[in-house]
Amino acid sequence: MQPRTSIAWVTAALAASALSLAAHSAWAADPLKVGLVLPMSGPFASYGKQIEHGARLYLQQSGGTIAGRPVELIVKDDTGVAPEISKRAAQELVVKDKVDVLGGFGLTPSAFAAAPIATEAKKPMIVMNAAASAITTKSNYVLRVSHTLPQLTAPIADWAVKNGIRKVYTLVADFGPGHDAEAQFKKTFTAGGGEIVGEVRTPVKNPDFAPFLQKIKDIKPDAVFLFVPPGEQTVAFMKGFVERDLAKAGIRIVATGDLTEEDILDAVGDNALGLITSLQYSEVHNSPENAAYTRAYYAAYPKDRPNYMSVSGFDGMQLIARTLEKTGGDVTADKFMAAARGMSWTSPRGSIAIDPDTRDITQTIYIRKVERVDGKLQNVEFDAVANVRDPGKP
Amino acid sequence: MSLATFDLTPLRRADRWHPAELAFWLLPVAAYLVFPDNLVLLTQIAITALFCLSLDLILGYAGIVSLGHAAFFGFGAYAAGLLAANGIGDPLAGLAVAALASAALGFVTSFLVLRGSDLTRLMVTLGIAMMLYEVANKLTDLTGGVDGLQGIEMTPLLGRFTFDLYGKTAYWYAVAVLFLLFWAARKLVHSPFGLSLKGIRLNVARMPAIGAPVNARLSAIYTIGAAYAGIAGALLAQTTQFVALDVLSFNRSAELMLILVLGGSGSLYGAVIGAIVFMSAHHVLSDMNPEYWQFWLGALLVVVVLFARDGVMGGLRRLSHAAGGLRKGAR
Amino acid sequence: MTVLFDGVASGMLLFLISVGLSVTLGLMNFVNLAHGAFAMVGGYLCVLLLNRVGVPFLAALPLAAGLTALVGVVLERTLYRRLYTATHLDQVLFSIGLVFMSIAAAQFLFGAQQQPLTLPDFLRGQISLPGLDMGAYRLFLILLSLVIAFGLQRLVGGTRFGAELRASVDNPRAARGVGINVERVFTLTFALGTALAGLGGALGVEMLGLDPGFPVKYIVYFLIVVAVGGSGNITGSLVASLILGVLDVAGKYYVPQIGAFVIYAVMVVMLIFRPQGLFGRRAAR
Amino acid sequence: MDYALQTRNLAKNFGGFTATNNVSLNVEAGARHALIGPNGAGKTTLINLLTGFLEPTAGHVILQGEDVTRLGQHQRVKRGLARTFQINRLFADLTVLESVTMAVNERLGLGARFWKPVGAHGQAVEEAVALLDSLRLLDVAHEKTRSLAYGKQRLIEIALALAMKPRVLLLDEPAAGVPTTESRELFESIAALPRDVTILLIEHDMDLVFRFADRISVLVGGALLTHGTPEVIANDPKVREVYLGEAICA
Repeated sequence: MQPRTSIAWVTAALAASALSLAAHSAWAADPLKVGLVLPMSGPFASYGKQIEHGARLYLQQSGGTIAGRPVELIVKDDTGVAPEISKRAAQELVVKDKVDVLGGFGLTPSAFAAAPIATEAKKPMIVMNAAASAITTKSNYVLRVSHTLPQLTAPIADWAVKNGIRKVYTLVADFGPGHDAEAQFKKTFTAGGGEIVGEVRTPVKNPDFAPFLQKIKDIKPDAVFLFVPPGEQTVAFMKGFVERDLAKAGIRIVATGDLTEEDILDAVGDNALGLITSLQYSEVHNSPENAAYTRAYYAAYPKDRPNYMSVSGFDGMQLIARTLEKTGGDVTADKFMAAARGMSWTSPRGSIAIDPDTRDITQTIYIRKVERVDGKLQNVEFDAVANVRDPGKP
Repeated sequence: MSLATFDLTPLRRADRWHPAELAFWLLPVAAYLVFPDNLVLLTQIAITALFCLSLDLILGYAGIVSLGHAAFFGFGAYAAGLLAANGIGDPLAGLAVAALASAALGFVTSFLVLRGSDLTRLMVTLGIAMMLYEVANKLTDLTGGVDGLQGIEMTPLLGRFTFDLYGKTAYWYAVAVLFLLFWAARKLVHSPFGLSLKGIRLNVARMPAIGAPVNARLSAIYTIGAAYAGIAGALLAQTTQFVALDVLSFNRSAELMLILVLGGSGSLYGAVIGAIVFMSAHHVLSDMNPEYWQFWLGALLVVVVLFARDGVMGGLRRLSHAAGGLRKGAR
Repeated sequence: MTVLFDGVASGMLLFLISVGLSVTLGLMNFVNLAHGAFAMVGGYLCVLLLNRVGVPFLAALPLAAGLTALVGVVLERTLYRRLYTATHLDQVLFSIGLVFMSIAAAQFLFGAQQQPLTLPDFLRGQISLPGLDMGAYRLFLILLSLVIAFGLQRLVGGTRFGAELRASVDNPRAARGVGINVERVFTLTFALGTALAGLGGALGVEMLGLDPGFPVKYIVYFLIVVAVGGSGNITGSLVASLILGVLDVAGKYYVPQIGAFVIYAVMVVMLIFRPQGLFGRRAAR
Repeated sequence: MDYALQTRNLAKNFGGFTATNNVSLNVEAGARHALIGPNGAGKTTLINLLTGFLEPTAGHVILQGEDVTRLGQHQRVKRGLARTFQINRLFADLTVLESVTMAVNERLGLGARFWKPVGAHGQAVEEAVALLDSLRLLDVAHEKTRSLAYGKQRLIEIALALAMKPRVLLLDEPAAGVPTTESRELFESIAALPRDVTILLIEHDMDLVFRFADRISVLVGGALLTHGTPEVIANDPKVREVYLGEAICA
């Protein structure tokens, strides 16, 4: 009944291939090993690519060394959707590749899944995009150099109420981050005297916004607060918004900046003109550091545009370098974490700092408007809220 | 040939363990020694093998096609996850609750799956899984929604073995559960019940004519399959100490069917070998080329279908027959 | 009313893309889950023609569809042909393998981000009648789809090729016996199916967006249309697409909280009472 | 006179067409009853109504005094009504012994046992082996069904039916498609069937019918024309006219 001999074949084949693999990873050297767990494939592949670009750019500028040691950057793909692969990748980086620092984490679930690894293995874990506030509370070895969702939402709400927007209709996608953005916006906006005239949660998988735009057109609020997964949904929403002449009806849109960031802006196209958003980085942020950064970025990656995720990758490596300078090259986790708390420096996005008690990032959030700047769509910064701590934490 | 001299051994010894099978089950021990640093990967291969086994029972043995088997996997994962997140961190209790929960869900939905052709069953199972996905996403405060279920604390297995960083406990726990359930599935396949399932798959019209209640048998195996999938889901939730929406996703069901067909449906070993081959290939290719590993994996699948019809086991069976032929010829 | 109009428009788009799948699945009994990949190829070709080569939109559509059909024929001749007699499971494994390869290839060639598509002016904006604002593009989509649906029904129902097609699917051996070159018919049918997918993909970029994940993102919708409409039935696919399109849009408008839930629930209920789909033939092979 | 199987005013129409027209058939216990009739007389429809494969439009099926009209196929089998199929419906990948053991398992209610292996249920296996021996199928017991000659496969059809230990056995054209070289063995096996089993034989092969049956019913156009002993039927002008008449104008 059972295919006897075929199983013998399998056993032999698997054993043989296994031995060859084991031999390969035996040798070791003493470079500074940094392991990045990123969504390199799958629906969020562009996140992984941008963060890796930023990290490699920093190494290029620092001659491939940090605190005098050559840096070996190991990138592992976690497909972005399966947190158990993120945990597996983190575990292998720590146990097998013996990395000194963990980094990356494009999405919240992968950061949550890997946090216990950082605690048990006592390895610093630098979050470079996952945006849920609670991530830094999951382990004392977590640092964040990107942003949190409430940290982006509060400033835009503040700006809206201070600039004559009285009645807002909130449209958010019906998933975790959408609920958090909606709650934070309502809290800050109503506190400032604004009024929410309507709210709707669109299903996460929604190929067509037509019906919701119709509802908004009927209610005619001053502005719409929009929060949907960036990508084809932003494109579809903006196309519908313009096509149905809501813009002509004087309805404006306010949103968090990840909806008009450089990776997606060209796909949204001219429909994005006039869109007001809040984010910590824009390609046209004028500072000498950013000018150098964008030049280096285009030199290395002509086909892509530098966006906030690449800057988070860049700053992640910079945080490691500056912390190791402070600890004199000592990479033991507790010393590293102690030195990293309160660390501040000027990044291409502007001045940023690691909050000593929450280990989260404090940074300036800029209010920007989409305009065409010498032929290219850009988020032109015209206002800012300095040193914003993450309001999401008590 | 008279009654006296009739040799019954082929039927009596049909379920005897063949030495090659015993050698096969030494692989986990060998893998533990050769790959001490990849225990989390090996644990997940064992869990996927169990999940694939559950689909094999339904598809390979009873002929029920399903593109929504993740519904039971996810249901079990959330059941065990919620149990652990709310104080009962004992792993075995988690498995039991997950098995019961998924079995109940399987039993209820089994009546929807009994009618219709392959395509209808594909779509009904898909619809059920998608609906569960939407519900899990809606109940964000219960399941954590897209951000995932946090706060899963596992108490040590059997009171002694803690779930540590290196994943030793998690590995042996997963392998033990896989072997136990594989052994039970093997007994089931060789039992009268298993024989009647094969009869249903080979000629469903004949079964009522020999007095077999076809729908009751299909419901039973669908429920057992669902329980197996639920336990696999619970194992993942406990060893990863985290559950996210993707445990219910379409990708997981589609990939599972891939793994089973790759391994060769209709043989229990097909499910286990499919999981080993697919996940190792995925792991190795992904390390070599993090961005475009999917291209090579796709190529592997196409090659397997073109040259090893009905999966690795099919190919091996032909190989071993060819080799067998040689051996017989040689003898 | 506009909700109904938008529902019909998204239903039409769904029809365009999934009718090709219904043809390959129903008439050729081949479970081609890679159908979405052909739609993606059509989308990328259209974007390429529009942005890089500067071909006007109306010319880019047929070109994209034709080129996709070419890709389809090449693959059919080399790979698909070998699997006509394979089991459905092997066909699923094969086509998902193709999908994996297409996703990685698209990401390699065009990058992972959304592809920009600028419509010509006459297709932008709104035509508003009392109580009904019709998106120009959506109107164009509906008209084009109706023409195609009618043409397809005439082709399959009325022409010699249609008869040959249906004959060679029902009984390839008998069809060969009657002198029909079954291989050629299958190749042409597959080309037709992929051309429709390419066209649907190209038209879809405007409403569904386009990135390497396209084949996997919308495969569920294609399958629902084929299952509910009954495989191999053109009118079935049309009616099913319309029902699902309108239900999806109306569901999300009136009951947004359970919006997505509506489609799946309707599908499951419909399939339980009519396992072979609305118009499907009794024993769907 | 106790009847093993009866029908009262059994009728079945598909849309306008009446396949079974008010049939009241009486099959005596232990009889070797043959049902003959030209092609398209509705023989197979009648069998499908008797076995529960089809729901009758009107009328009743009485099995050993019990009205089983509402019962499904496998309940009627449990009550002792078994059948063979005109076109083989067998289990290609199972061996002969496995197929017959499975049938015996179902009868003994072991079908749902999921722990002990098939071979461990001694009683069922022995009964299956005895059955194969009675049909001289022991030499192919471990062969896969698909690899057997058509004649042998017809015997397996009968074995599967007999595994039900039926009170009433419906043989649907057992000799159909069997080459004459193998039919002799088949006829001997049918003749050797135990007398306590009532057999309703549907057959075209006249010499098998007249050598085997002790009562014959003639079905024409879905209705019972007549019935009687073989001698009566052989000399009945109406029967000859139905067959010959058909032959002349066909």
